[in-house]
Amino acid sequence: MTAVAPEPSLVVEHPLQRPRLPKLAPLIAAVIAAAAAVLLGLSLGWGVAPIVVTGGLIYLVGLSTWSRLVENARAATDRLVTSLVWTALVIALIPLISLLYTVISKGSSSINAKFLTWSMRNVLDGPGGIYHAIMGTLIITLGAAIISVPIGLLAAVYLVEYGQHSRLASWIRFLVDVMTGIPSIVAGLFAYALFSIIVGPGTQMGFGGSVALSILMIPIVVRSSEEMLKLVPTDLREASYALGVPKWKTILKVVIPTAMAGIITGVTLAIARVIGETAPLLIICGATDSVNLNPFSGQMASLPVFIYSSYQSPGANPEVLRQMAWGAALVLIIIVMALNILARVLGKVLSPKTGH
Amino acid sequence: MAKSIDVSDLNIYYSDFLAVENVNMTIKARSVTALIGPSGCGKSTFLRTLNRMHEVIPGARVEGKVAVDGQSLYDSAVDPVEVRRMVGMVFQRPNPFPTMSIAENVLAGLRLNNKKLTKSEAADVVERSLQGANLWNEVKDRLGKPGMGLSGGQQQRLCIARAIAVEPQVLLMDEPCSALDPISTSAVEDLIHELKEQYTIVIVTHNMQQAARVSEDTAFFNLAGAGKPGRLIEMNPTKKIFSVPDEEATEAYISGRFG
Amino acid sequence: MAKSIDVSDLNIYYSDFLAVENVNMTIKARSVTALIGPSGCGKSTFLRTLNRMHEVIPGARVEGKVAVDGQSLYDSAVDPVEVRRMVGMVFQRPNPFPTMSIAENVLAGLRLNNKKLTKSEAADVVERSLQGANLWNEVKDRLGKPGMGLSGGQQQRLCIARAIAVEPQVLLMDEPCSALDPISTSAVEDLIHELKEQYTIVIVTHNMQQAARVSEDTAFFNLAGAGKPGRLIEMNPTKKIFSVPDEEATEAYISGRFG
Amino acid sequence: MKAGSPKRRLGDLVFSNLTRAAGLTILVALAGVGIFLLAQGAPGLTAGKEDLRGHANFLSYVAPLVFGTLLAAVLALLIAVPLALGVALSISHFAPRRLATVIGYLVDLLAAVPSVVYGLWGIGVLGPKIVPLYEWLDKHVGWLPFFAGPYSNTGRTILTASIVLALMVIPIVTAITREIFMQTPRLNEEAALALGATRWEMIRLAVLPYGRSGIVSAAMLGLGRALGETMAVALVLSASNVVTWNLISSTNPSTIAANIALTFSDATGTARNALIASGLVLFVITFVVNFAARAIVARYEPGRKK
Amino acid sequence: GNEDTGSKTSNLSGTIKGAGSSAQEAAMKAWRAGFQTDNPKVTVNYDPSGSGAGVEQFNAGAIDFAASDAALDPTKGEVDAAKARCGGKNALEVPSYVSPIAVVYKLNGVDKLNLSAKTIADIFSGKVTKWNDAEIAADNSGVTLPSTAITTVHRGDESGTTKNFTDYLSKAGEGAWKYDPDKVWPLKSGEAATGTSGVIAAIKEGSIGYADESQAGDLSKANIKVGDAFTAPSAEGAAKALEVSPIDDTRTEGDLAIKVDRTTTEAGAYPLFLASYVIACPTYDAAKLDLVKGFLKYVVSTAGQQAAASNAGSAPLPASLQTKAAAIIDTIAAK
Ligand SMILES: Nc1ncnc2c1ncn2[C@@H]1O[C@H](COP(=O)(O)OP(=O)(O)OP(=O)(O)O)[C@@H](O)[C@H]1O
Ligand SMILES: Nc1ncnc2c1ncn2[C@@H]1O[C@H](COP(=O)(O)OP(=O)(O)OP(=O)(O)O)[C@@H](O)[C@H]1O
Ligand SMILES: [Mg+2]
Ligand SMILES: [Mg+2]
Ligand SMILES: O=P([O-])([O-])[O-]
Repeated sequence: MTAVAPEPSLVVEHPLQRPRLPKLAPLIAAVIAAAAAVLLGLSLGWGVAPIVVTGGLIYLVGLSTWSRLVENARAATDRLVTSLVWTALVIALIPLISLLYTVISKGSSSINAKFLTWSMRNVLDGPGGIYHAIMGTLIITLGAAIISVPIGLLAAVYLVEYGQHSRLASWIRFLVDVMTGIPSIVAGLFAYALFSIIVGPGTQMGFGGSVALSILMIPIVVRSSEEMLKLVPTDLREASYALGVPKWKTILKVVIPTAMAGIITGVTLAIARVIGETAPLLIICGATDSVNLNPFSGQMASLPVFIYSSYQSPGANPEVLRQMAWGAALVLIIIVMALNILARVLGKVLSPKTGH
Repeated sequence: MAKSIDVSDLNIYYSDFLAVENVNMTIKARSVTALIGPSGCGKSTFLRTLNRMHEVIPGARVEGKVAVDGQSLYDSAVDPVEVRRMVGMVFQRPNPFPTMSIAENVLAGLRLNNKKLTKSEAADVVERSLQGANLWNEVKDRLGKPGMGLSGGQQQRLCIARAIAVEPQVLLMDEPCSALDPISTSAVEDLIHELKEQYTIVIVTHNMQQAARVSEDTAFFNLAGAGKPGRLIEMNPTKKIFSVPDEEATEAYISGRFG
Repeated sequence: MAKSIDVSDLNIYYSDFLAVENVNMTIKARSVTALIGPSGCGKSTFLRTLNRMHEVIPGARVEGKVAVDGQSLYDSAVDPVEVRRMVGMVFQRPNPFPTMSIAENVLAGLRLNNKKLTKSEAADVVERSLQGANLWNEVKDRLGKPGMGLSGGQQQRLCIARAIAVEPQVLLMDEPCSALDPISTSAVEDLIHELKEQYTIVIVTHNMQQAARVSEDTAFFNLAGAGKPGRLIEMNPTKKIFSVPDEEATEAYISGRFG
Repeated sequence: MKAGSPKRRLGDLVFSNLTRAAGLTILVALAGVGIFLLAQGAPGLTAGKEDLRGHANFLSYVAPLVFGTLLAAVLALLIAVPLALGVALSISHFAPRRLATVIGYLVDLLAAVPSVVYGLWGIGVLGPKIVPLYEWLDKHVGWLPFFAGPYSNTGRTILTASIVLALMVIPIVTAITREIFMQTPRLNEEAALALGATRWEMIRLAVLPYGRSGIVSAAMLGLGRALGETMAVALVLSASNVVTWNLISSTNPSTIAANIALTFSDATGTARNALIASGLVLFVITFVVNFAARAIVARYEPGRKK
Repeated sequence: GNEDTGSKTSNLSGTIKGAGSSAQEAAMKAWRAGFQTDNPKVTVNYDPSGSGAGVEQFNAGAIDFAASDAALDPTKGEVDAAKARCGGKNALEVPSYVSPIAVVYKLNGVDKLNLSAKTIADIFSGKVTKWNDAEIAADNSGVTLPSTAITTVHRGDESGTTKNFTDYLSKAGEGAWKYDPDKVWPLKSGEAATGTSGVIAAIKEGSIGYADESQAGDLSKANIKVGDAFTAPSAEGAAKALEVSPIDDTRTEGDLAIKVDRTTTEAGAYPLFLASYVIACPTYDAAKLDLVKGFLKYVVSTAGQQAAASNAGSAPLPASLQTKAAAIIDTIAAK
């Protein structure tokens, strides 16, 4: 460095030590804000919600002002942002907790043996059961899986092993991404239009629902399988080629088995995603109150549609049916959660053992 | 069963990038040939042309000739899958198939090629190959356990067992010890000593001492600069290379002045 | 403006793992102190306690005392943000902010403290810091271009310019050259020579020659085994360490017998 | 090693073409969605008053629906994105690790709840609870056209629907942005901290610029979801197929998806065709939005690797 | 489960399918349950897809019988289409379901309210916006009406209830109702709710709506002006109003379409009601004949009407109408 002229420093010097708020400052501020809001609220006769909102605002403004006075502007901004982040979290989680609480508290009282083994056939007064809807949901979703898994998995194999960077592959990849955004009701309309043309106008059947759900499921399967196949080390493919194994066998016997745990996890999650879809089934499967196990003929009930129609058009016994809707919602959530947990467990159990 | 390899006028490309230029060499049967040189000079690339693994990479191709016992590998009528069965390969990092047990790993090459093996034949192959790879005693009690459960050095020997189970005539090894600790390294080096009785072995190594220890002949590759193709500078008996090499570049490299 | 650093009885933890044990040392102002030792002995860990970057890692904490010109860094009233302003740091791999131009990178730290920079003041700082980092001539025509567009060595010097723009009193460098080619390395080494006129510099290096070339004092860290804490074995003038170290372990390490 | 046995080559040929066919099936399916909707929707384009619930032509029928769809989705996004960013940051940079894992699970849980259940909650819990807020807005900021009132005494408004939509969008946006925030190179974060940045300044310097394109595309994906979401809106909204900016009254624009769900079973003949045609419009809108989102990601992704 | 067949013995077996009116859904449920219980091997499917859809599907031959809130409309060609579907013979059409529609409201302190059709029309068309409007007060002397704003609640989905309600307003509303009777609510303002129960649920303090009387629950029901008196909604009132309504004599013999008299002044009659029909062919092939005939006969039988009354809260058909309907259904014969 040649001849450094002593230049005026632009750096604002601060001592290392500076006044800092006590560690418990956020807590203190929270207590004061809560007290102030409650006092104000009680004296003006507010409800709970305004008190909470006011308390929150007092906290946000109070803490950052305090920090600005004692510490400095930067510390104050930091505290403000921190509080905002936590506020956002709380605001986002309150509805979730309310939702889960509502479903569990309203739904659990409906669930009993009759609820799970009866259909709604010939049920006039008093609660019936959702057996027909559970069976419908299982059949329709199974159908969707049977359609989606082979197509999705093979397409993923194409993308990872054959297409790679070809133009067709990048188009498929791009359109698969776009396809993940297709609204479910559009998928339902597509299935309806398809079967209207192929089978006859106004056709409704369970298999149509499977087709509609496949439109939603295939892109998820493709994406997750593709990720999993990409995770298989090139080493393994090369080891197999080096043993004189042809490519297709390498894929079938080495690559796919290695990725299997991840693929199954992905498929399970995809099933969990579509099993709760309502809109397409409303259109293409219709509704019935009897058990129908034949996906190729006649309307088929499903849990989501049962929930929707029990709430929306409960008929002569609204209280009973709405109660059942909450019960069915709880059952549906339990199925979805079980699938999610199953996916995690399968992922763990099936992943290649290292023996360690 | 081992065979010699003749390479003439070989140019190796990644798409349009000429990675290795104009290689001519003869690799003797039933001996160990070491390939040395600074990083990026094309040792691995060259090695992989000897069993047509190079063309697995999209866009990769070669010009020139590689012949095993006079039979050209790159003739259009030759099936690369058959070439790879004849010329086995062991990689830098041990890569047993994670879904398979130790025994299944050894049998993978045969099984995946549709060989129908009876139980006793299979047991034979497993024992013979693992013994060939000096691993039998360590694993004979847990043949059904996953291959991934072994230590790094054991895994590498498992990979060697897997490679020799299909009874190749040539064995290529790309830095087979660089991921191993010293004890495993010496186990593998011992194994190489034994294997050369039966196989033609070509080994890439970064470790000068290792090259000196295991090989009969050594080929030194170098490259003029980044983006330039690698070239074969000198190939000679290992003793000569490490004492009085023909080329100055070889001398500079071996004495550690660069690389 | 440079300051000396006193470390006493320093224990450094990652959660419950004691990574570095009982360090006592004095680092002189306006000089270069090198930290050497085998991988994992805690050089980086120790370095990061000198500007309280250690505590950025979840669960990480220290016991003991670090004082810069007598002022303790770990007092409860001390703001770590101020500490880091006063003690700058350069990392192993160059890390300019990818979305910022060269000039913005240099100004990044200053902007945090002093929002009201006039244009000409800012231009001044940019020029002075880049000149201080020996980079000005290479980039003066493209100050508005992204910092990521520079070569590795230039990026590292940009990071040094960014660090000195806030006029720290101490500069910590964690293997600043290990990701650089020889030419860039020597540019950075030259720079370190110049910077020590103004700054107290602590540098971690794996390269013995580099330690010998750039530093006045050298501290040697070692660890008894995996899972054991690292310790300061010896700290002495570099000349002494590299000729007649007090400890046998130092001698063994420097002569390349391990590490 | 003579010429390869034809059987082996056949295996490769068959298998590679099988996988290619699967890939093409996807393209065909996507095209099929457009074609079949067009085929069945075309008669609806020329439908008359009788089949369009009193609207003169298809355009005047679908325009308020498009308006409602966009309004509900944009409102949902305005609510969801700041909250989602907050949640994502709390997971990636604020919460202690264990808490962050718990929050992450909760958010995943939120994503797994079927939309019809959100709808139930919206109409059964949120609607009634939110009426006092609307009353307050009507009274105190009623001069704003958005809160002009008269406020709905059931809470079944487009704002309520948007809040429910926002809840459904939050997990999507959170999931993507938290991934991106967590991938921020540690080096850049430490560079900022070492310059003496506070945590927020570090986020501003290193995290947010790095995640910018990711945030944009996450928001677009959320928008895509909100545009197409059906059941929550169908259950919650008091829909009249009008154009209005009033967010808190009983008279609300419907959305395309909810309108289909609500009127499909009543509709016959050409009216169904018209509904399918409106579905085609929705398909085009979401296609464009998703296309744009993916294009943004594709554009910025290579840059990130540098 | 409940799907296993019961112990009753009947030699009828098979499946028939109907579709149409959602207003009849609850009644259909009762009829199907009753008929299926008597004949365990029979399944009657009913899709409450709406009257229009039901008629359309019937005319397309996709279903065996239809249920509709409106009689087949000759001006829309429905009568001819039905004739074509039934092999050139005129379709049969009999009333099966009659139900009073109540004007329901919720207003603190006001549990009795008199409204004329004109006032109702003014309220629903937005002319009267406060509960203490002079027009309301005029018919309710002695009642203290608050100044609360009125929220009107209507059906957002297509509905026979809406059609009958608007029909009533346009015929009895003395010109205050400017819109044609329609299944789709013609106005844009007000709260839209799906289904009868949706309307009931949407009625909060200060709201007024219309819904099937049987579903009104705790809500207050207004008395409507008939002649000079005010009549509360009831099944008997609806039956009475039906009895005084003439049968459409332009129809063919098997067609019992009724011209509802909305402006009757008969004391005790309640002209705001919904009449809904079942529609079938005069001939069926052997497999379906006994099923369709048996089911429809059950529908119009006293037992059937009673089942509907208790499950759906409908008004049983007057005995005279029941007899006429049964006679028509008896003419159903084999092809
Ligand atoms: N898949 C590939 N695509 C394109 N270029 C490649 C590829 N693999 C290697 N190269 C290039 O080919 C040249 C030779 O690489 P190669 O890996 O053969 O060197 P090497 O001698 O084995 O090095 P090392 O000792 O590091 O393993 C290098 O310039 C390298 O960048
Ligand atoms: N984030 C961390 N969490 C837990 N332990 C860590 C962390 N970082 C480092 N360690 C441990 O602390 C010890 C010292 O590591 P440190 O990185 O300081 O060593 P070093 O001397 O800098 O090594 P190198 O020369 O490889 O950079 C090691 O045992 C290491 O495993
Ligand atoms: Mg290599
Ligand atoms: Mg380090
Ligand atoms: O029975 P409807 O659906 O026409 O009211």
